[in-house]
Amino acid sequence: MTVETPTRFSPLAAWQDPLAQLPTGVQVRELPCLTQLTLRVEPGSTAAKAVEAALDITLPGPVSAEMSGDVKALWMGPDECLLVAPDGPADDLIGRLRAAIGDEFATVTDVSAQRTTLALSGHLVRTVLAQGCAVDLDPRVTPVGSCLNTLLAQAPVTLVVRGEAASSVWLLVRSSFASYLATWLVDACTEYRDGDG
Amino acid sequence: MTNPFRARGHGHIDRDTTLTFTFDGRPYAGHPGDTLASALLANGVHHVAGSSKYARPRGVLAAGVEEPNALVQIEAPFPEPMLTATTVELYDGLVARGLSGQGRLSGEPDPARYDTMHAHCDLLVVGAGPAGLAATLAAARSGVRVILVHELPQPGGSLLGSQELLDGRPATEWVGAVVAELDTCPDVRVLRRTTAFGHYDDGLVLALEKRTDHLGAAAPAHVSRQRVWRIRAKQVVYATGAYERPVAFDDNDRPGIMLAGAARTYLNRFGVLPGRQAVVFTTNDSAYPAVLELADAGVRVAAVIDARDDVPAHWRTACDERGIDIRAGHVVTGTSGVEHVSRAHVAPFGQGRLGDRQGIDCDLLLVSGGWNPAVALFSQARGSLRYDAAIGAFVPAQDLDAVRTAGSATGTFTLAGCLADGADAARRALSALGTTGPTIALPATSPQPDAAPTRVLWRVPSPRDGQDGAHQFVDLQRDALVSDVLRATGAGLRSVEHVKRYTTIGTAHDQGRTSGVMTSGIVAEALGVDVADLGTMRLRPPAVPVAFAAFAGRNRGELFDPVRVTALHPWHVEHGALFENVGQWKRPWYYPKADETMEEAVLRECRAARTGVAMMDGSTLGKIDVQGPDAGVLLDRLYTNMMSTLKVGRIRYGVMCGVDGMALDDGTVIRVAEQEFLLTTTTGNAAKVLEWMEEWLQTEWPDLRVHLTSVTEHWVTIPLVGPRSRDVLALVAPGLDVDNDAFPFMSWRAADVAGIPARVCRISFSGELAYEINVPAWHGITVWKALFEAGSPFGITPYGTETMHVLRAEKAYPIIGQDTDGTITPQDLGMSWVVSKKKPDFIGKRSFSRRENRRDDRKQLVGLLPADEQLLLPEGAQIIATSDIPAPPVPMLGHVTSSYRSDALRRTFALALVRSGTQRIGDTLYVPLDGRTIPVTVTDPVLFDKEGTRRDG
Amino acid sequence: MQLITCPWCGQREEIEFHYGGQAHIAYPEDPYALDDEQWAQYVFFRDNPKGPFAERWVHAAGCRRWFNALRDTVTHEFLAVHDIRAQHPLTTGTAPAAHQRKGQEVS
Amino acid sequence: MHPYDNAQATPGDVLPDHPDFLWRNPDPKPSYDVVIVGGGGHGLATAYYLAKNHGITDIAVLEKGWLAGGNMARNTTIIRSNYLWDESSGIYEHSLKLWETLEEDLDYPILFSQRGVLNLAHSLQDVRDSKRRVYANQLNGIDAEWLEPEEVAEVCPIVNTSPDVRHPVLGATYQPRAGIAKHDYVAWGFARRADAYGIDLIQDCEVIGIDVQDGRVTGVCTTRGRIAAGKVALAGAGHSSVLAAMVGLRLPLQSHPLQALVSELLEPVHPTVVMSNAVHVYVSQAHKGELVMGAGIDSYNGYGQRGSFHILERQMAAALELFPVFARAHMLRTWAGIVDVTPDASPIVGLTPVENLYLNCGWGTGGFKATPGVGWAYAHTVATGEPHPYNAPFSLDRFTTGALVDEHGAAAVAH
Repeated sequence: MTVETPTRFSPLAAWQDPLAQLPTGVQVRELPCLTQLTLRVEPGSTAAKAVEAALDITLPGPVSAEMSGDVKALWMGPDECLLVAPDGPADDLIGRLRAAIGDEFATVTDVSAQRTTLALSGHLVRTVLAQGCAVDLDPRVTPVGSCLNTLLAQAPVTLVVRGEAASSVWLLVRSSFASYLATWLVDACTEYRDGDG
Repeated sequence: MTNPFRARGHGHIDRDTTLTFTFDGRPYAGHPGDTLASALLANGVHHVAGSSKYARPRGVLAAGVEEPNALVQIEAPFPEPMLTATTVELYDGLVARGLSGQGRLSGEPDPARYDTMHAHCDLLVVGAGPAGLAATLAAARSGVRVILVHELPQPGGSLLGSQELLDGRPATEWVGAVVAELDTCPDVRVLRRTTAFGHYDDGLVLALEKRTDHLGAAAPAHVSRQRVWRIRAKQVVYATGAYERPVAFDDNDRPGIMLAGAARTYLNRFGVLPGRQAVVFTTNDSAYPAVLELADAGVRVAAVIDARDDVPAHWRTACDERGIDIRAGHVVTGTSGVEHVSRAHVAPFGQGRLGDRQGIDCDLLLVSGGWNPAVALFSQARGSLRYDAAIGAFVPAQDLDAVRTAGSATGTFTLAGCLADGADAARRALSALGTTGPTIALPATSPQPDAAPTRVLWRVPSPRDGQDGAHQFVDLQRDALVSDVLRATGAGLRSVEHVKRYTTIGTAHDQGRTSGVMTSGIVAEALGVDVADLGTMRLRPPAVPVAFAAFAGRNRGELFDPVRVTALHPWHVEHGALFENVGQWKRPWYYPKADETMEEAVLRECRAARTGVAMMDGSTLGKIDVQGPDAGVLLDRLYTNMMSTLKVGRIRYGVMCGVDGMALDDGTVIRVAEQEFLLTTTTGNAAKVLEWMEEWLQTEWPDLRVHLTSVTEHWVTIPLVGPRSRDVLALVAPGLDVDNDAFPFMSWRAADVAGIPARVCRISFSGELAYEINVPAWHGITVWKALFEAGSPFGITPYGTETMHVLRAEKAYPIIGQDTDGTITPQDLGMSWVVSKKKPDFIGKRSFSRRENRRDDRKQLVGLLPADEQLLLPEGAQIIATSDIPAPPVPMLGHVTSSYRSDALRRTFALALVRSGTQRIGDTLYVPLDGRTIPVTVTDPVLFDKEGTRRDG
Repeated sequence: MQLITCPWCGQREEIEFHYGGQAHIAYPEDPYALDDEQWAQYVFFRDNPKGPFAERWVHAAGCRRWFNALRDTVTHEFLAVHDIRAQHPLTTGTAPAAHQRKGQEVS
Repeated sequence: MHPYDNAQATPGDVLPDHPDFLWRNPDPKPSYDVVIVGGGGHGLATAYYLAKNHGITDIAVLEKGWLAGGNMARNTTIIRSNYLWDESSGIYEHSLKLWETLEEDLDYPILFSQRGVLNLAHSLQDVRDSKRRVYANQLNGIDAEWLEPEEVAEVCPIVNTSPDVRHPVLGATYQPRAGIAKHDYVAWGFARRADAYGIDLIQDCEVIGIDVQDGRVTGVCTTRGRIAAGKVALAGAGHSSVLAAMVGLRLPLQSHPLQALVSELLEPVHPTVVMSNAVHVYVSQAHKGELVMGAGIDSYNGYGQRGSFHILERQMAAALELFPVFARAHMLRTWAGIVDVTPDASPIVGLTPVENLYLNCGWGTGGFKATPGVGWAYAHTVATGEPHPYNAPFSLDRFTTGALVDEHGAAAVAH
């Protein structure tokens, strides 16, 4: 017995409506089921170069993200990137990477369902985030392309600054925390409900 | 309702709008811009509260946070204890009462929202008086990021309470122009009604913004009432002003006795005359502007009592013009009055002696004993203070690298000096930031005659008590007297901190703003030491009282602590699960059917697992992916047993110990590939174990080529348990050969389960035939439902953590943290088999050979069977050797770690840690319970299927 | 709350970090060559100076990297931070303290 | 009824006056039979019991600041004896028994109020650990009870015992004889009696060196000169490592900030003492009506007598979870002490490798409640050169043998 068309459920599947009703200054949309791989490779190593060649990207340096291509690379640590690719079988990408790495020391782990991704935009985004995030999000301090692993309202998150004008960011949150974080975000927007947004 | 004590043409209040409020049960009117104190004074209400210890009537002494007397309890719109009337902005419908002693908390939940905001700046300026505004303006024009916080509804600080001119115009016009300019600067944020209260490490300044308090019942519910700003500032300028201090004399606590500067503020900021006929007692120049402005506003100033022998000529001239009598070299020695001061007693005071006393009638006695710079926040920042004998106050000794003071907070008391000091502090801060700004033009101040020195005078001798001071109040809020201070020094106390504790001075609301330095002065005089050597009381955060709820912010209720849930959580909720908190996780505890008790539900769930098939959500187990050529080496060093020899496709159970040899965590390790392992941890220890492994890897063995990645939430993990589990699995994984030989115990297979690629492990935490199905979390619900559906012909039963515990306990599988407590080794758990004899070393091994670890009477895990098969021992119960309970202390042999009612055994049983437990198997021991003892038989811990026959189905 | 400079991520609030106690306590080369007292020194005994202290922190909520720091235990001032790998190869690794703080954390 | 008998006092009473005389302020003599380093509660109690129980009065208590100005002035004054292990409950229960007569013994109104202490349990494991402690306490003769949530609500009606909160109260251990006392009064009570025995209490006298000859202590160097001593007893709490380092002794201690706070005076709302380890808060309402609260220990080593803000913030959030009525109470003052913490969360009291040098440290958050008990036992140790049975288990060499008295794993209760 099999299920012919398996249905996937993202961690915030039940949150679409509440998130859609947030004030216009804070637009929040889940980007469900993106392919996500943890890549551990020493920067500048043969393996790193092979990966860069295979993906046709430059792996980002500290606290930044390479967001231009289909496969985006988010800096997570000195030898660690989170590769984020469109929804699709992770195994293909893993296979390509492992083939490129060959016998060098570098590792790839499928963590696609470990986190979900929220796209936030709107002129109140920085203000709302500042309620729970101690990092200075001023564009001069944290410019477009920044990628921070930090805490937002007691939840570990990865925050990628995507655009300054619209204050658009990606917020990657651990799946188990997603519902909590959505609750927090909706509550944080309470103040902006009355036309303030 | 009219305000009989309003002064025409004065004040920054909105006289066109009337606010009504109730105080001590009586209705009054005031205006927007009033504080509760100013509105009361405008209504002629001076008796605000009774004092805490002697129940003496007390009025309003000050006009700001330094107020020690006028404490009020807010009753409506929502009860709030112990606020100073001088800091409560008036609003319509306010109901308050005077408070003596203790405030009242509401029994109802506070409906208001509170929140927190992080902010960052190059320069934080605290205070919007002349120095703060000059500093802010100078910094703003340099282009750095500036935050200005100030506590009043409008900027201006002391300028609001004066009639100073700047550039020949009222100073408030300059204030308005500065603020208008600041408003145009995108990098300047001005926070009004905001009080900085804490200075912590690395430039973290906490400030409380009162956002809707002034709106009373009209405050919008969706806006936070108060907000704590957490401001990270590279540089801080405290332009926090100064607090006027009184002088102690007999009966110096009556309503109508007020600080001179406060009276000036009431006149100029609020348009309030605090009395009709005043006596002014001063030791310094600062009272004279108050004298003149009050006189010009219609207060009859009966006399100025100046403790100094020489009064500057310009003040004398100005007073003469108004017919005001100045008595130089005089002091106020005491007062008369019942509910209110009615007379001041004055006398000449020279060479330490009082001359003949004379009474002067008055309804207002203003006092100025000099000014204490407001250095609380600077002190919190670890700025050091020095005693300035000229002004009798403690002033900042020097700037810190990133924290400065400006204006009267430094002891600069002229307007021109404050403006210049503010600009200069900004310049120094900018310089420290590595930048500069344009020189700002400061407004011209009115010509100021040179200030004459202050006479530093802490107390006046008492005509009544001589030196005793038994009627001279030092700390009005604590009702502490000069005589209390002297009793303290007489008792042998030499430190102001001891005197503080002996007398309770400085421990109240105001933290001794009006009493602290005075206390030091009196102690120094009594002991014959220098105030500078004695020092003053330490001011502690918060600088002003802050509501608990403001600190808590939004971290309340469901946001108090993050709730973590698995991908299957919605299903559990739908199916009536009750949940157990395990760390931050919500785990299904059991799934009661209608009217079922917990015990019935758990017995049913257990029965299903042992006789049919059952399933649970095991997704919360920590999962760590370990990859790299040296993965096996790392695991060998961290687990007590050998992991590197594990074959791909196989699974091994493992235990980790701390360096002290005590069991830290346990779980399974599966070898995914030659260079990849996946290990599981207990739910509660997942973070700890990953950090533990990383710590060793990064700090001790960085040469190992291994990477660790948490994949806890990537996988949904579903144990499928019971004799029929194979049948169910076969249905949903038709491509998988589930035959025992093809898929043996402690191995894993990649297979499609319900069409989803899965890792299926054959492990068992129950002793039954069991599988653990792991799929990416997005597919979790789909696979869970497919299993549930496929299992329904077999009566598949979801079970929770309680049933899991029973099943594992029947097999004596320990739970780290329940059957261990940080003092238990793997050997104590009867798991010597998991401790490698071959490996030369692993973490914890060396500690096993310590003396205490070699004892043969260590506590060991055993089973206990109560003689009464229906009696359920409480977990935590202690075990003794005798059927009688001897007198305490009773020697205890151990305790019950786990205890359950077993469906399979048809009786109760327990696991216990018992001293020399394995040697006692077969013995009868006793569990004291409710004054009697329960006989129990010690058994091998494995109570069910000891031979392991059920494992393969 | 201290603002701690992670060698990789820059300045972050203290709550993102976990404290690791004294730095430069290497796991003994041969634990079995130590008597019980020497072993206890390794397991339980740490310096506890008033003033500058070489200690370890991990950026737990950030890049998860351990680093060494020289911090004044009186002023809380960080006098230096350095990446373990760059500054202290293999031999000066440091050992975990025997007892970890309890907490509800993420993994 | 003794006028100072405040055992049944409700919050809100006026504090009793201190006596008219407390102590002399003598200059140090060149030599003493015993020098006690540290004029906090433990040092003062040790001096008192050396005189009272052992007839030794040629003693100087050296205090680097003002008497009892360290942790004694900074703790939250909780007194209880319901510790898990026999060794711990032994010394703490001995201490509690001394507390019960201390007011008369010292003739000082120490405001010892046996209003009971609740230790809340918020998880099933908390419940197991708590019950284990209760059962052990009962067999050790300690008045411990397990309370179900509704019984918790009876003892302390303002505790939120609703099951619908993030970390519901699943029950609590209760020790009715536990309570609070007024810390300054306790310290000054010991100090006054010690002074009356002729013991010199010497303030502003910091020990900067300890003299050892042939393995035997001979005196101390201080900021007020050298003082010879037959015996030296260390009682320096958070500074113990610094003192021990003067004789080359390394201790298994780490000194951490521990913060506490008080509110304004409030009408009586909280009749007992509530501690919650899981959500990190403990609170009582003191004699005059202020709420006295403590939080978790700051994680890092710190001698600065100040901690980090997030600890307080977290504590306030936890307090409101447990006590919603506290929402508009105000935090009036916060402060921090320096607590010296051992690996097993139990103290070290006993001999050192240096002859006639004695050690009392590592009390972490438990020091105040132990004051009379450890003073008694430590005085015995100093007087006789042998540990008292109460402190014998807390020797330094337990870290070598592995015979730890691990109070954090099982008891799950700090403070």
